[in-house]
Amino acid sequence: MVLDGILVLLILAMAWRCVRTTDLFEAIIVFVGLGMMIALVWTRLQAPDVALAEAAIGAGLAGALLLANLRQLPEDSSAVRWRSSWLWWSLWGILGLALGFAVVSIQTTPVSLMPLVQAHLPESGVTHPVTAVLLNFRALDTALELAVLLWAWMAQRHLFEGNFKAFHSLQGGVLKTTVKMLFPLVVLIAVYLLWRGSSSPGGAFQSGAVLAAAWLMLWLAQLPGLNWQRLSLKVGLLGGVMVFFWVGLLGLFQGAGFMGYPADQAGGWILLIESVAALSIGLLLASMVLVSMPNFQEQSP
Amino acid sequence: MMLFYQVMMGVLLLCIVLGLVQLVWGHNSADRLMAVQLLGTIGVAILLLAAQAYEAPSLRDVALVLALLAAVTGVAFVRLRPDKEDRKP
Amino acid sequence: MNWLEAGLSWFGIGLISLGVVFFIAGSVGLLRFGESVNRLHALTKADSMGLGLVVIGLVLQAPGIAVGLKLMIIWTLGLLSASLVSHLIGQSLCSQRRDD
Amino acid sequence: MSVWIYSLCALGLVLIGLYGLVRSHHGLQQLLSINVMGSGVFMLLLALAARHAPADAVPQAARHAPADAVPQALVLTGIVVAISALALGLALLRRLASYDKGASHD
Repeated sequence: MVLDGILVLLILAMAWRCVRTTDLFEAIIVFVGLGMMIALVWTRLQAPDVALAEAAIGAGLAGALLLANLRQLPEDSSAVRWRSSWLWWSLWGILGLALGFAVVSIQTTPVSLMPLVQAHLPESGVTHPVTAVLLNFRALDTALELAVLLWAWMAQRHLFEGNFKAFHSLQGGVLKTTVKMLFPLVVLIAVYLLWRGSSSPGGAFQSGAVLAAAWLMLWLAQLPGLNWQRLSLKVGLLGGVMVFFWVGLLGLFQGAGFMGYPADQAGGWILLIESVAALSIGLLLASMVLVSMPNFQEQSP
Repeated sequence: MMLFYQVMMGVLLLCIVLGLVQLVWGHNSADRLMAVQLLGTIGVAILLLAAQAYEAPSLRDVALVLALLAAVTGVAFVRLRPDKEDRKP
Repeated sequence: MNWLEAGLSWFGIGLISLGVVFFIAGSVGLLRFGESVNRLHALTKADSMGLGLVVIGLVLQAPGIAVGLKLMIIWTLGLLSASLVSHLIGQSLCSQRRDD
Repeated sequence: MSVWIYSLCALGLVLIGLYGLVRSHHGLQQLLSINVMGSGVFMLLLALAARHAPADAVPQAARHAPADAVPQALVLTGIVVAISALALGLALLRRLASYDKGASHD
């Protein structure tokens, strides 16, 4: 109880500092710390799946992405600023009151889909409820989410401009040696998370994020990593969505409906989709972060 | 035993508050980077204690990923820090 | 057998408390030391000793071998990342000082 | 009880994010504010999901009444979409900045 209170105060203070400070580097570093604290909150709210994803994405990849872009952006930006007036503050207060009322009223009418999920869990092919929801009960949502990721990646590719500042130089080979040691371990952890996903927290998203972090690490150490011109890589980027929809169509022919699997084969199909989706998510996230990094053009002219 | 773990977690959270003070009033980017590194390590320790106290083994996986990604963040911050350092004599 | 387990449990409690003391010392040091390099020294103490003692204390109370091994992997990872990042921070501090 | 604390924290995060979105000086900080607001929304969803299992009684409650899985799956997809939106927003900002620079040189 006291712990919750301290954690909440800490988070609110960090969020305030993050939006209030005038130093952008400080804002980013506070944002990364905020991601770590929020991962703690998710574990406290009994959502370890989400905590895994937040620890990998919010506390890891987001920091690298923001910093890589901060160096390329000019100091002053043409952000539209509003002058603070009593009108703005009163609107803000009214919105706060309305949201507070909504939060209070939603608390008094508890609704849960959990009984429904648990009733159908045995026929989903996995034993972990969150994975069952993601890849069986609401599989179409997850497939479309992968498509959104792909779309954002394509849009970002077309927007990007090629003037980069180089990495800060380093002396000695400590970074390279350590990354060479860490890389197999990181890939092993990604596979482990994927494997755990069917019975306990873990799964394609978390595994993909950890894979992306592994490739990011290789890039930061300037070791030979992925070659973005390779055809197999492009297939890998598209693979998640494609396999997802093919398996979905297969369900249509077998009479289980689009995106439905027969109950006895569900486990195998889910494992296949999850492995390809994890690879795809990892590649997409890695390339989204790497596009904004120095030296990216060297390998993809 | 539960009480002991909770007290330890509370003390560690207070350490995070101290780290946050350093994060906000640090003198240069290296200080802030150290503070965020400390935050990550304390977060790992809290997660491990919580996994033991609440018998929730999946929290150890979260700790594993957090420890790993703290390293990636640290490397990224050193290699991509802003060019102009706030050079205070 | 019972007194052995009780002894291990108390030993674990002692180690965890000592680890937390290291964390406190590290954060206070981070706040109070004057030079960036000194602060780095405080940070590494908290990182390696604090986390290490907490992990060893928890290993003594771990429910099984696999959990103990996983805890040791986490500690190894923490040690590697702490030493790597402090080395890099040290380099960046040096290059800054050379530029000035 | 802790569900209440986190619901109020979610409310606070959304309001702080809105404040930052309107008042910050730089486009990058506005993107950060949007992400802070997003974290607030995720926190409210998860707090509602954990409502049936009070966090103070985790060891018992975690086995008998797990938190609702559907909002958790929603938030999981939401986090990945949020990072891709952040990446896209940063790319747009950089394009905008280079456009501004080109316009001032001409």
